[in-house]
Amino acid sequence: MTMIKKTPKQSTLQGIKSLFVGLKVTGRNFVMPQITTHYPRKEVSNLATYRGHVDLVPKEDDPMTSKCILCGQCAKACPSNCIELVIRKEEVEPPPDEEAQPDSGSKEEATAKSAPKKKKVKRILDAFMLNYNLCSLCGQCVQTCPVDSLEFSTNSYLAGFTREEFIFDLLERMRNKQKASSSG
Amino acid sequence: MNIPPELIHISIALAAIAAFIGLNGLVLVYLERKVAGFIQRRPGPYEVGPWGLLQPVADAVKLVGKQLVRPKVADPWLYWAAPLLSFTPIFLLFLVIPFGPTLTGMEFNYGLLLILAFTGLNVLALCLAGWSSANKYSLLGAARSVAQSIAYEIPLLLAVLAIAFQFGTLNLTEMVHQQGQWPWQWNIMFQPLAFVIYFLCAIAETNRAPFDLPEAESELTAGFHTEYSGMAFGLFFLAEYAYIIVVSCVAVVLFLGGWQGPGAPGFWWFLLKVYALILVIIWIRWTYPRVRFDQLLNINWKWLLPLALVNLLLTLIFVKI
Amino acid sequence: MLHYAHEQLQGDYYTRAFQAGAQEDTLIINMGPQHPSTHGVLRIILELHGEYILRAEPVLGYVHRMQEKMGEVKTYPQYLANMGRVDYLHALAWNWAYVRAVEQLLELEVPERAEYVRVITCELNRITSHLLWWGAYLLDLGAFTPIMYGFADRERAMDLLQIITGSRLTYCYYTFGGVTADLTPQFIDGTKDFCKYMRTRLPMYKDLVTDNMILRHRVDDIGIISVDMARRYGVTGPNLRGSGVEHDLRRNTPYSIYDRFDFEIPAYEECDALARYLVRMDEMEQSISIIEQAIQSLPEGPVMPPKMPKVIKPPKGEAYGEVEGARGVIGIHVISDGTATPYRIKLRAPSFSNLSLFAEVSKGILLADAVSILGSLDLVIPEIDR
Amino acid sequence: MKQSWVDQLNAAGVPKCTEVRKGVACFCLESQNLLDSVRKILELEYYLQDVSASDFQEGYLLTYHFAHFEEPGQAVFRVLISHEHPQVPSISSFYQGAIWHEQECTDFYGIEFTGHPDLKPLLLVPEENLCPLRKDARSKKSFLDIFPDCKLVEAPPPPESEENAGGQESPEEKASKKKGSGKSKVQKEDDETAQDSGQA
Repeated sequence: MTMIKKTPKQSTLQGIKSLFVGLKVTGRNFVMPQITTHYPRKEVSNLATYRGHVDLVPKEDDPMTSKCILCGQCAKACPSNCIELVIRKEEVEPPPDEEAQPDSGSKEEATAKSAPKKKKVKRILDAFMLNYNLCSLCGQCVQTCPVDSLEFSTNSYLAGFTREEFIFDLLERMRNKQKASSSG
Repeated sequence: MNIPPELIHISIALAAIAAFIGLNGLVLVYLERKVAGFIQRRPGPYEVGPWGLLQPVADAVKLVGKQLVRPKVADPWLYWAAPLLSFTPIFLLFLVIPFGPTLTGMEFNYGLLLILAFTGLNVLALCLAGWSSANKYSLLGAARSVAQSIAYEIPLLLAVLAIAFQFGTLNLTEMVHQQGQWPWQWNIMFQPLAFVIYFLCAIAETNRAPFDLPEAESELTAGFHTEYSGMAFGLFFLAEYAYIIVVSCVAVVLFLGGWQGPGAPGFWWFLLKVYALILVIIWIRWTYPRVRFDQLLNINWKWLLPLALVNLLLTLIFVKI
Repeated sequence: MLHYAHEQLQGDYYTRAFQAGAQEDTLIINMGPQHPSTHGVLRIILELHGEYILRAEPVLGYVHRMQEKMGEVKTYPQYLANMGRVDYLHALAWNWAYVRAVEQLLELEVPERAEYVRVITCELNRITSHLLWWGAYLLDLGAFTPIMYGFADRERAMDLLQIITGSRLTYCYYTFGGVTADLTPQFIDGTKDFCKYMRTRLPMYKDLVTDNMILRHRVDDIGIISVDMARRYGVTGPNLRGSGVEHDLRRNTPYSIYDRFDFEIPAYEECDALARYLVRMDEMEQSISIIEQAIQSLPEGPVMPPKMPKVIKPPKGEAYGEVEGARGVIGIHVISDGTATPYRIKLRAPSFSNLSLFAEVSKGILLADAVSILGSLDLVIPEIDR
Repeated sequence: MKQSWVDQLNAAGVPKCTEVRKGVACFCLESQNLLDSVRKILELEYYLQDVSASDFQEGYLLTYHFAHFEEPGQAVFRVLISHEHPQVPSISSFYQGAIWHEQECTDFYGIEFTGHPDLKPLLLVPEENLCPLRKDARSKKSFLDIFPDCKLVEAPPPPESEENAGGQESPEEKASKKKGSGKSKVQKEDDETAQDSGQA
């Protein structure tokens, strides 16, 4: 246990001395190097750890599609409802010998496959809309995603003139990024 | 048509002084911000012009370009009169300051008296500004400035009086002549106490931190000039810096040997000393917190005034002997 | 031309109500909501006689966001993001208080490493909060330079916190059962360096400010908060410790793993603003010491419990999550009705209680002292208004 | 040992503790002996943490949290008051810090604190009477449901205090009969689960 201390008292002489000590401190700082980062000319070094808005993560084998399984957990978890999944339903003819279909490898699928001529409804992600105007960067979407299809971008240079500019289609963003990286 | 040469001399001097005040305002704004920046380990003005040199010019242009706004309930005459009243006496003050051996606007036997008399006008201006703005914060600032200026004028006068007795003259040029070239011949060696008193009072008179109570921004938002903007504010601002120069000039004349200096005496020595003093004032501003109002008056009445009296007495005894 | 109190004055509800009790020949003045020294949108109506305050009444609610209502419409995890916004200076303590309340409801066991991570980050956050207070307080007292030094050092701590939390101010880092991200070596090294660096900075602060005669005279013997007063108003945190009470939740009811660390609870008996000032300066030192100890003994392991419920649905009941924040005891009272949404969330904001005594403490003091006292209470307005 | 401070409270005359969790003791009070208990707890040098209200089917539940500067433990006072007559004595004469807390409760729920010095709105706009935290009938839950350890007992009808009791009470909530006399009593003493996860 610590003792309750008394505030130290100061004599007038000490006080006057303290004034000169203060001048000494500021004087020393006057000649010390500056610590400001001249922003547009230099950049701060820690941008890599910034957690900006979310981005979709592409599949390893197919960089043009995302890992997203369209479960909608992220949209549900979001406190400010800024995520919207645009899903298109498409009836696809089951290919005669689809074996290596990783995303639909469940048992029902297998039985459905065995049933003759059963049309299968496939849900396709058309767009993954993020309304960044509303986002509070809490990261709930990233945490709830069961397949880790979302990641934080380190994009700290976001500026725009209208609100519409901050409604992103993350799928498109991801594809553009992949294109840029593959071409460049 | 026979123009007296004295008049021409004064006219030229006034023009030069106007230029000097304006230029100095710019330089001091820049200097203050740069020094503040360096003390706080940031660059200060940086973007406008090389090393931000044009920043004060840009500020001045902005201030001049702004619309003059008067609060609806403010007194229309006094409100505009206040900044002018604050600014115009400055010309007179500079007129008698001996910048160099011959560089004086007007040789005047009562130079010191004139300076002290007209510095007092500033209080009136601040008081009017605070009163006429019809803002409660301004009013408080005005009340503070009156109390503060009047209080600090007394030890300041007493300190200066001691010097006047010592030199036996009120003529500033004469005073400089009585001091020698070398620092140990300067008056500060004989009157250190008077110098300290004068310096403290000068900071208080010019409302500089840590005695900037009339405009204490954390208490009174901006004190007496809360309602002023544009050039009206600009004049207050300029006047404040001009008064800093004036008090520094007087300090240099009274205590630091004026234009005298090792090597070649001249106005460069004078300017060098003035700016050194101003640097110290700026340095102090960016180091200390602000004192409280009652403490401010206590410092004056309980410390400075008795000290100044003692100093005066000692000087008198010394002079008499 | 000027309006005095006895004249009929146009004003809003609060001004009129305040004016009803005014004496003759006094000046009624609004300090705030836009005032340099109220740090945000706090408004205080003052009745002045000269520069002496006869009466003061804080008016709140300018940044009221109805946080408690938001708690009732959001699910438990969704509400987490709000916590960083209640007190943006010590956001992690609010994170922690809420997380603790929900963990009590869920009876979740927090992994040991996560506790260490929480302690380290929370103390780091406390230092940033105190640094900002220090600078802002000195700004109130008219010194401009300390805030720059304080900010420069605070930046370092915030850079560190950004490494793991990803944000700089309104953290949303703790989560039920643990923390969202593990510490990185970069963070650990950086924190060690920061602790060393801060130990060199604190003496400089002392030289520049703490020992300064002008500051001493500004803060000495003003704003006396006696222990009894603190009790009646519910003052906690450094303000209470400045009244000579060694009350600190980290020591009194050691939550998390605070009982494993060796640290002092600084307390000063003078009850004035200087005592509160010194408490905070000492606390920074103690926080550094806690961080160093925690980093030294940081165990390996996961930062999240092995199995987490998919949906957070605490059983019926209530819980009170208490944490020692930079401003005092943060308490979050959660009543759960067994659904995924809290039934009622009550946020106990320390600043709210700390400010409530201002009316009493400011009677008969100077205007300049009022600014000094307000600063010494270390208020965060969004926390008061919630 | 944990019990000691609870006993101390009991000994000082605070009505019997009704529910003890880890470090927390709840006292369910009736609104007329609230002031008495608050005075006693002030004498025991407890400080006020907060005052909050919440809306239940049975009425408004006022929760007062107290804690001690030196000793561990939190004392909780609960007072249940009816929806029709949301009145409760103000504790601000003992704890001045409660002034704002009570004003806040008035803001959020429209509860009237008798004896409060100035019940004007604190956080919300003064021009409107919003009471944003009141719940609608659908989302209201029962107090008993959430705090199963407590049970409401029919208070013996105090003969005179019942200007609010019988007459206009609507049968809509089963709670009304309990709150009719303005109070709930909670009986069962039970150790709820130890909840301090921080406990090592």
